[in-house]
This record gives sequence, C-alpha cells and structure tokens, in this order.
Amino acid sequence: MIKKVLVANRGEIAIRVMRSCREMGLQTVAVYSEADRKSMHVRYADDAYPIGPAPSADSYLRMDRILEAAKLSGADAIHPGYGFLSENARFAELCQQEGIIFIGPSPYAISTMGDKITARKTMIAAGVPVVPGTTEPIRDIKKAIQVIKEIGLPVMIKASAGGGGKGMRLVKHEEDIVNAVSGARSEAKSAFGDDAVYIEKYIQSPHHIEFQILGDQHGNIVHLFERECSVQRRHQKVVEETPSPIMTPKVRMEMGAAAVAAAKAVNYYGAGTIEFIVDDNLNYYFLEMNTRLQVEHPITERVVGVDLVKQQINIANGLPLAFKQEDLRQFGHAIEVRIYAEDPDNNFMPSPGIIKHITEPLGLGVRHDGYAYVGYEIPIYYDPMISKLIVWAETRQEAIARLKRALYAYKITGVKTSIPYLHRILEVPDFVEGRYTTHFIEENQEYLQPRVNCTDSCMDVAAITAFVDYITKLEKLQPDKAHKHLGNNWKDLGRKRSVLRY
Amino acid sequence: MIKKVLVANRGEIAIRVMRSCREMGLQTVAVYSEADRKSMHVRYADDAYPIGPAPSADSYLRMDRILEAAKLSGADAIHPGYGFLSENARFAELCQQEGIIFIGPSPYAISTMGDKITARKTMIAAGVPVVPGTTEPIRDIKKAIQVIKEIGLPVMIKASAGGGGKGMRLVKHEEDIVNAVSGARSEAKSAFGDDAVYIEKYIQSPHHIEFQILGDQHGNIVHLFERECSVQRRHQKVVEETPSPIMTPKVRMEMGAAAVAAAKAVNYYGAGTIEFIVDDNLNYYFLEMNTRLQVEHPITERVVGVDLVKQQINIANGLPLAFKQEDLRQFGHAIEVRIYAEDPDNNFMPSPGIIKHITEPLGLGVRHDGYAYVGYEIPIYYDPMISKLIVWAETRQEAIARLKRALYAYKITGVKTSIPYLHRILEVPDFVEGRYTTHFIEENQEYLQPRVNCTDSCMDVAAITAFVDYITKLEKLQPDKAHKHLGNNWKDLGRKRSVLRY
Amino acid sequence: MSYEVKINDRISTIEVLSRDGSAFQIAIDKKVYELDIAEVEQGVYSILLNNKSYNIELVEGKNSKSYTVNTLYETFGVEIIDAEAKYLMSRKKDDGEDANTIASPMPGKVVKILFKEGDAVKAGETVIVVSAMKMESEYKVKQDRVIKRILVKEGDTVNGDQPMVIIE
Amino acid sequence: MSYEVKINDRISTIEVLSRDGSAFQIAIDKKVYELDIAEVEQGVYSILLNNKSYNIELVEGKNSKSYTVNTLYETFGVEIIDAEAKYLMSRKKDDGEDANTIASPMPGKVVKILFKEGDAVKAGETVIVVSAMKMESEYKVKQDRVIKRILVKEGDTVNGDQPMVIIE
Repeated sequence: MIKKVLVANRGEIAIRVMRSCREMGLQTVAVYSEADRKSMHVRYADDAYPIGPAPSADSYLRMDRILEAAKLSGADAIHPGYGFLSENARFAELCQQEGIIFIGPSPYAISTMGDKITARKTMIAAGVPVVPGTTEPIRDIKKAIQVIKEIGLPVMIKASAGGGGKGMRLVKHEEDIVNAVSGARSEAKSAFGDDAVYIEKYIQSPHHIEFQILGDQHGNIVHLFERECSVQRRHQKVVEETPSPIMTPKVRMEMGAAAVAAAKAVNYYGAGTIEFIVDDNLNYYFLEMNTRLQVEHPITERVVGVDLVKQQINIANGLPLAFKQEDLRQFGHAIEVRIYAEDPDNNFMPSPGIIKHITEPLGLGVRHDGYAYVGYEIPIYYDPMISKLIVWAETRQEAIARLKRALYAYKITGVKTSIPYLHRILEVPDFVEGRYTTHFIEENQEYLQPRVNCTDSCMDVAAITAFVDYITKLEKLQPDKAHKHLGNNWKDLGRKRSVLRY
Repeated sequence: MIKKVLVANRGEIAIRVMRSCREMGLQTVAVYSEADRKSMHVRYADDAYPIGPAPSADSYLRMDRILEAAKLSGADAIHPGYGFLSENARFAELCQQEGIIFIGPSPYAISTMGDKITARKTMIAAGVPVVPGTTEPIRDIKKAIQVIKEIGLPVMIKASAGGGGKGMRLVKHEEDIVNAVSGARSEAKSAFGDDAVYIEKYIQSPHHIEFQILGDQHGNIVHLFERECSVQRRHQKVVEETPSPIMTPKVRMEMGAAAVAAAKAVNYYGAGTIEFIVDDNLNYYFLEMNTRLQVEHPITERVVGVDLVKQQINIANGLPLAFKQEDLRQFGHAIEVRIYAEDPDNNFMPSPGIIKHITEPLGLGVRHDGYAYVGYEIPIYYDPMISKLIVWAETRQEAIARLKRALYAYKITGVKTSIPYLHRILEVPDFVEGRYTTHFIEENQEYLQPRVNCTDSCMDVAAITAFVDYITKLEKLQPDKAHKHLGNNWKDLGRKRSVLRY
Repeated sequence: MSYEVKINDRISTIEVLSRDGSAFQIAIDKKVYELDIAEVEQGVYSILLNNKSYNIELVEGKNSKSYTVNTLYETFGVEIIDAEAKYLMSRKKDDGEDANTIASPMPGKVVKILFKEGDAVKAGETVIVVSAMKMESEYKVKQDRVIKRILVKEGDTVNGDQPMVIIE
Repeated sequence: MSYEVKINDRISTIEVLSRDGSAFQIAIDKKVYELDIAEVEQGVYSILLNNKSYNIELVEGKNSKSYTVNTLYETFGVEIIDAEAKYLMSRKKDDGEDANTIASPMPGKVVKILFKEGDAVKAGETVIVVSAMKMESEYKVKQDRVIKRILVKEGDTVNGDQPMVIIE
C-alpha cells in the first residue's frame, strides 16, 4: 500500500492532492522550481525537493529530477496533478520501470487517448458516437458531394493543409454544395498550394459536456455524471456546472453508458474524463478523453459526494471500487469559477505580482481551493490561475445567488483578477436561464463589458479615501507640516488613530 | 415580503445571517458598539448604525436603540442571531408593536419555553418524556422513600436550597436509601438552614442530543434530525456532530416525533432546537428548548442540505414550509468545532488581542464561518469565539480525518486559540470510537494534556528561526555592525532577501 | 489648506474641514461629506457615509501620491497633486518622453528583441516580445522610428512599467 | 560571533557559520545544521532541513530580543541574550521586583479592587478582579502583604502584563 506520495505539480492542485493524502494518513513530498521556494505547496508538504530553474521545461517537466526526488524521499507513488506530466505516457512508463506507482492510468491508455486519430478510431470501434466526417483528404468534387450527402447538412468544409480560417466553408443548404466545395478548394489551392479538403458535420449551438469516470484495476468502470463546460474564452473553461442545465435523465444515462464504453475500450483505470460535443437536440459526439484529474473535478465531488483524489489513490493501490453505478446519484447543484491573475478590462492581460490582501469567501455551501497567501508573489512562469471557487446549493438558481454572494466577499489586491468578469457572466440572461453554448462569451460581449455603476459620490468616496491615506502618511513623516495644514482637530488623529499597527 | 434585514448581533453569526440575506437579494443593516467599529459585520453590511458603548448592556442589549436603527434604516425585519436578545420575549413583542418582523418564534413560545418549570409542565402535558423527579420539596423521609421507589434507582438527592454540591447524594442501591436521604437532609440543614430535598432520576452516562425543528405559521412542523453535543467543557459545547454515533433509526424517529410534539405544544414557528438528555440505553428526556438558531446549526445544514437562515426568513414572510418530513434525509457525516481565543494550556484563560496572521483551512468538505481578519483586535467585551470549522465527509471516520487535516492548516497568530486542544480531542479513543458522554472531557483529562512531541532538533529549529529573524532585524537597523559580525556571505542577505516587502 | 486630486480624468479640489477621531468633514469641489473613516487592514478602509458601509482598498502606485483605488466593482486611478506633481505634469506634456519608451505594463521575461541599436523600424513592426504566464505580448511601433537604446537583453526578467527600449 | 539563546529554560550558544542567500549553516551548541530559511509572510518562516518542511511562526515579545515561537503543535519562548539582556537578567534575580507587582496576563477590565493603598492583606485574599470575555479572574496574594500602590481604578481597561497593584 502507498505510504508516501510525491506530487509532481505546483499551485492549487498540488495542495488539493496533498490534503487528501493527509486525510488518508499518507506522507507528502513537494517538488519545486527556483521560482517556487515560497509557494504554498512547499510549505504544506512534509518533505520538499528542489528540481531546477523556474521554466517548466527545466523543472516540472524534468522526469529525471522528479524521479530522483521520489527515490531520495522514499516516496512510493507519484501523483501528477493536471497539466505538466499528467498525460505523458513516457513518464508513466518510467515510473513503472523505477518501481514507483504512477497515480493515473496505464501508459497504454494515455498514449491511445493522447493521439486524436487513434482515439477516434478506437471510439468508432467501441460504438461511441464521434463527429461524422472524412478522415482522408478529398480531391474530387463528386466524392465530396457524396460524402456530404452521407453526413447530412450542415457541414463544414476545411482545407486539409489549412489553418486560420482560410479555405473554410460552412454549407447549410443543398444548392450551395457545389459552389462551396469549389470555393474552398480554390482558396485552399491559392493559400496552401493544395486543394485537398476535409468534410465534417457542423455542430450548431455546440455544448461542451464531459463525463467523469472512475475505473479500477479489476475492470469495473462507473461514471459520476456530467459537467457542463460550455462557458469558454479562447477554448479555456471559465465556468463549469453540474448537472448541465440542458441534460435530460434519458440522455444522461445514454451518455454515461457511452463514457463507460469509451473507457472500457482502452481498459482504463484511474480517474478520467470523456469530453463530448453536444448540440441543442442533445445529439452527442465523442471529442476527446482526458486521462487525468480535471481542473473542474470539485463540482462532481460536491454533487456526488465522492473524493476523487482518494479514489485515485485507492485505485492505484489496486483496491476495487467501493461503489457500483447504481449507488451513485446527483444531489443539488454545483458551480465552479476559476480565478485568474489577469486584467479582464484590459484584454485579459496576465497580472503577476505580490498579493497584498486576500479575503476569502466563506460560509455555507462554499468551497475554495487556492494556494495564494498574503505576501506571495504570483510568478510569471506558470498558469495564472490563483484559485477555484466552488459553490453548492439545492437548486441552480440558489447556487448562482450563492456564487454571487461569495464573489462579493472575495477580495484580492496586489494583482488584477477575473473576479469582476465572473460577476458579469453570472448576470447574463443566457447564463441565468441556462441556455448557452460554447459561443456564449462571443455572443454576449455586450453584457460582459465593464459597467460603470459608480455615481459621482462613489467616485468622491474613492478620492477622499486616497486623500486621507495620503495626509495620514504625510503626518507620520512630517508631523509639524501636517498639523499646520490641517487645523486643530488634526492632533486627535495621532491619539485616536488605529491601534492595529504591529 | 421582507426587503431589508437588521441583524441585531455581531461576530460570525451576524455575517452568517447577512450572507443568506444577500443570497436572497435582501439589504442588510449592521448595528455596532463602540468596540466594534472595525468588526467584520460592519464592513459586510450594506448599512451600519452605532448603538452605544462597548458593554453589551449599553449596546447589543439596548432594545430601544436597535429598534431606532431599524426605523432609521428602513429595515422591515430584525434577525436576532443567537445570544443577546434572541430569546427575549419582550424584544419580540416590541418588534411586533413597532410593525417590524421579528425573525423568530412568537413571544408566547419564547416565554413559555424560557421558563424551565412552565416548559417542563407543558412537555408533560404534551406527552414528551422529561427527567422523572419531584417538583415540590420533600421534608419527610417516608415520602422520600416512596418517591424514590416510584422513580426507580439510581436517583440523585439534592438540597432544595442548595448549590455547589452540598447536600447532594447519589443513590444506586436500595439499602442506601435511608442513609442517603438522612445524610443529604442533615448536610442541607447545616449548610443552608433548610433540610428540604428534591429527588431526581440520575441519568448515568448522559448524552446531550438535540433535534433541530422548523415550523411555519400554518401549523406545519418538521424535524431535521439530531445533533450530538456531548463534548462539553463547563457546560460549553466544544465539538458537535451529526448523526449521533449512538443513534438508531428507530430512536431517531421516536425522538424526532417527540421534538415535533414539543414544538406543537407551543404552536411553534421558526427554527428551534429541542435538547434531550439521553442515557446509554437510549432512554431520552426533554431538557429544554432553544427558541432560536443554535451555534451548531451548520452541521445540520450540511447533512440535510437546507439553509436554515433562509428557512427562518421564509417562515417570517409567512410562507409555508417547502418540504415535508418524508422529503428530508441525512447524507454523510458532519462535525463542527468551535475555535476560541483562549489558552488551552493555561486553564483556558481568554486571550483577546490583535490577529497577526490567519491561514484559513480550505478545500473539499470544509466550511468555515468566522469573522476575524488580519489586523483585527478581538475585543475583551464579548464571547471569545473566533470561528467555527465544519467538515463533512461520507463517513464519520473520514470526517474526523478531514477535520484533523483542516485543523493542521488552520493558523492564527496574535492570540492563543483552542486549535491544539481540539486536535487532542479528535485523538482520544473514546471520541474516535464514538462512545462518549457529557463526562468525556473530565474523564479524558490525561489524553487532553498538552503533549511534547518536539525533539531536540525541533527545539533547535525554533531557536534558529528566532535568531535569524533577530539578526536580520539587527542588520536592517545597524547594517555595519551586522556585517562585521556575520562574515563575508552576510552581504548576500541584503541583495537576495525577500522581495516581499511592500 | 486644500489639495487637488485627479480621479481618472477628473480634477477636483479637496479639503478637510474638520475631524474628530475617525469622523471627518471633507469638501470635494465644494460638496461637503461627513464620513467615518477607519483603516481596518493596511490599505483597506471601512467608510461609513450616511450609514452606508463602503469598503475601499488602496494600492499605492509608483509613488506615495498615486493610488489605485478599488471599490466594490470599480477601479479608479487617484493622484494627489501638489506643487511637485504639478511641475512634473507640465514637464511631461512638453517633452512627451514616455512615448519614446517601450515598456511592458506587467512583469515578464524578454523572449525576443528583433532589432539592435541604431536600426530603423517601420510603422507596425514588432520591436520586442515579452512573455508572462504562458502568454506572449508583442510590442510594436506605430510610426517609422529608429532604435536609440536597448536597455534589456533576451532572457531578462523585467518589472511592470520598466523601460525596455528607447526609440526616437 | 556567537550569541546565547534561551529556549524555554535551556540556554544554548548559537552561531552563523556561513550563508549563501537563503541557505544557512548554523551551529547550536556545537551541533551544525544546514537549513534553507525563507520568510514567507511577515514573521512566518518556511524552513527546509534535510528536505523536511517546517513552518515556524514568530510573535515578537516585549522587546525585539524576545519571541514566542510556534511550531506545528508546540509553542516555545525564545530570548536572544546579548550583553544588555545579561545585565537585566542578573539584576532581575537580585531584586525580585516582579513578584511585588500584580498584573493581568491578558487585556481586560478591572471589575473590583478590594483594598486601598496602605491596607494589609492576608495570604490567599483576593486583591483585584479583572474580567475579559465573560470570564472573571481573581488575583490573590500568596503571603501576608501590604498594598503599596494601586495603579488602576475600577472600570479601567488594562493591557496584558500591565502592572495594576504594587505590594510590599
């Protein structure tokens, strides 16, 4: 049985994994780059080993150094978190070779699912629906027309050699097919020197819905229902929720079964996620599998009542799953938002810096997974995510109200954060009503603009506060000058002012 | 419908109530004493009104000033929290007279349940079991023997005029009755000049178990199951959990029905708690009713999935309960501990002071309800509770592990806290095994003593850290002197040291 | 004595009329406010104005007279203008030196410098690329310019607002 | 140069042998430690010793040489002893002045003073009652004493360790 776990990661996920280890009575080992000596995961762990300079390639991606730290520390298992080496089949293999348990799936499952074409073929063989389309380039107009009729309209025609939208055509009506194919081919020819095209079913109003699965090493696989992740900015998830507001019990059952079938097709064990693209009519297609813990796993934990990291460790220990599909159910509604160190009012420019204050949102139904603390400098080298805020309530409506309440109380100064932007998302009618697709953010730009709620008097209060702070500083530095300027009552300031200094 | 709520309280409960108000879209009004200008509830509320000097009698108990603040602010309802005016029938009445909704039960229910003798009589009439015993003083030995035989051994004989253990006798065996009664009477005579005694059933291995109830203004009353509160120090609850480790489904159903009957007997509406004393054989007796929200209400919220403050507000609005008894169930296990500003290693001496750092425990299954912040001075005038830590997990064992993990990461400096003491409680075998009574703390003094885990090298590390801090300060003040003492490498300090200053 | 303050682009005069402990009477552009002002954490103020509770966070800017002020949903730039600031402001208008400097608004790492000192750069060309948190930003010139001095080299870590290239 | 430190009741000599950035070599009573010492928050240190991670919190005591040190589960008193401290320590032993002062270890409010200056007090009698956080503490004398001076009055708020009554 595992006794000591090295967490080959940093930030909130390293701490989240260590927390479950601690609850299980396992020792924890942190690894850290030169930029992370003061990072919370180093402070939280039992042991800590430096593994190189700040850039990830020189530290968190250095398999050799991580394995060396594992050996020096006596760790018998490695948890990769997400990102970094978590979907690296070679690393999983190396762990095996060194006799260290990799807390994750088999190298075979990682590499099969890691290659999109192999994954697609495997899914087709397993009977899991994939987005209909050609897998071979088409150079012949008749062939193209035949394929389009097979797939059914609407379709997207894409240049084989393409990119950047060149040579792309959306076809909705039968009478446009010939023109569109010709147009795409000639545009592709002139842009890339190759007129070959692909044809793919065009998914209108696409939703990104994924299913959490857990499999043990004895062939048992269950799903833990769906997560709705359609609120995305530049393919980055921003808000996730479960259950999905568009899901029906029938489709949930079908998709869950498809997710389990997908995992079975690669003899999957560990925690994993099957991502689907779903249209407004709840037709669903396999998109890809993530062979690791997801950033948004906490919403599933809350609604299903299962600690996914503990399950990962139990599975890695060779234990059979403690529950069957029929034991699992969804209770209430959970939403997660990701707090980034970025400036949403300035083109989402990253905003690294020193945290000056932090007031964390607390209370009923609020989970907060973060790693920043007052005085911590968010480094420039890694992902700008500071924390995740997860709320639960009995209903979706109450969960949104709770999330707004939590964001209201969540204060971070020193760096800009996405908190005001998240606030705005929660007030967009399409979000409130639960009818949104992956186009949500681009379609709601207007709602997502910073709003000026501030009256003149609110501006005045801001100015007054800065002014009072300034004259207070001035008085400290030049007591005589300050007194002279500020009249008789000013002296009281010195006497009565804050006893909070320490 | 209520639009604006004045919270006639301070500390964590004021904020907890305001959070639910905010989620419901209600405006909030804080009231504060002179000692509380910087308290978090003033910062969190929409409006804030001063109500007098620091002592409670001059501020938080001043009904006139609180009602005046309600009128000035336009609040249409007052939530009393717990403590202060929460069980004051006169205040509830005054609110009624002023046309302000009191978020709580009727003045009649408060006063009936507030008087122990009336409450006991009301419960007997309603068929709710009470601790068997005499209600009239006994001066005659034959009468005493007769009563004891009716009640059944063991019994406790107590001096009517008594106190401080004088004139008390525990009788376990029939042959000791006469001696015990005579002894108690003569001791009572000499101590208090009155030889009258009471006789009460002695509850061996007593457990304090309470039931949460909710009633609406239409006569519907449900219970939300039990809370086990037997871990007490000087009658102060320290740890609470639900479900109770000694409860059975059958007794739970019976006690729940008794709790509902108790509430029905006073036409109760609002949230309330029926406290029972329970022996090892699960015989249960009504102890008293708390006609308000309890400190430990969050464990019920977590396991049953209901926001009790929102329910209180809905009830005050005259809405019917949204659920029936059969809709409610318990899911998993929750434990709460109370964090006090006190020194557990020095006779629990209160420890007011300024909070210098706070690291709040976060992550899966952890709820934290507090009000302190860095720089806040915990005042000397009020209850020393800083916060409540509530954890949930699927099982009791996992909940204990999670609570230990959360306490491990919970750091407060500047004041002493009960955190180390709570740690020790969680490791006492009687607690771990779930077999404990209200005698738990006195019976486990040995386990609860501060332990010295520290090796010599751990002491050395403590000394070294203080020393390095000292020489660093020294170097700042007297750069030349420091350099002289500390050799060549010392200069690097200035260059490389913390960039965290701001 | 009254001061001037610049709030975003608005310039106002501000004066403390009286104070008693934390109770202030302050005039801003002749409008008089009575407020209770308490610093609760370092740089965090609790303000009560007509019994409304405001929470204001101050972050000091490049000097002690310049602040970023966060209210609940908004952020303002506030500058206290005294004689020194007035002088600097007037000077700034004259020589427009800032426009001749390329600086990154955030800390980051210099990934690439595409020109060397003395090179001529065409309008719209990228001069320097800075990376922070997995995102690269390209800094371009808007008109044809000449690189006067390059103050950093590839691989350097730069602070926010640190000048990297001077152009003429 | 080496210092003396008092940890609870143990007195040790301590010396920095070398340092390089945050890496220290420190000898304590001739035992040599190699540690990485980083102040992460004000007064909070992260220490790595043989790759073990320690979190140490320092709370400054009555002067800059005296600390309360919190490790995970324990609390130590640490004092840095220099010439000045040594002198004070030797003096303290001689006159034993502390024992002649009644002070509350915590902040609170004086509820009752039962004697006045010049009164004789019997061993075990309560001299003064202080309340804090709903709890009253009685301060008694252990031997027969005389009240020399009373420095506070009923209703006063006192700080932790503030002398309230001087006895002889």
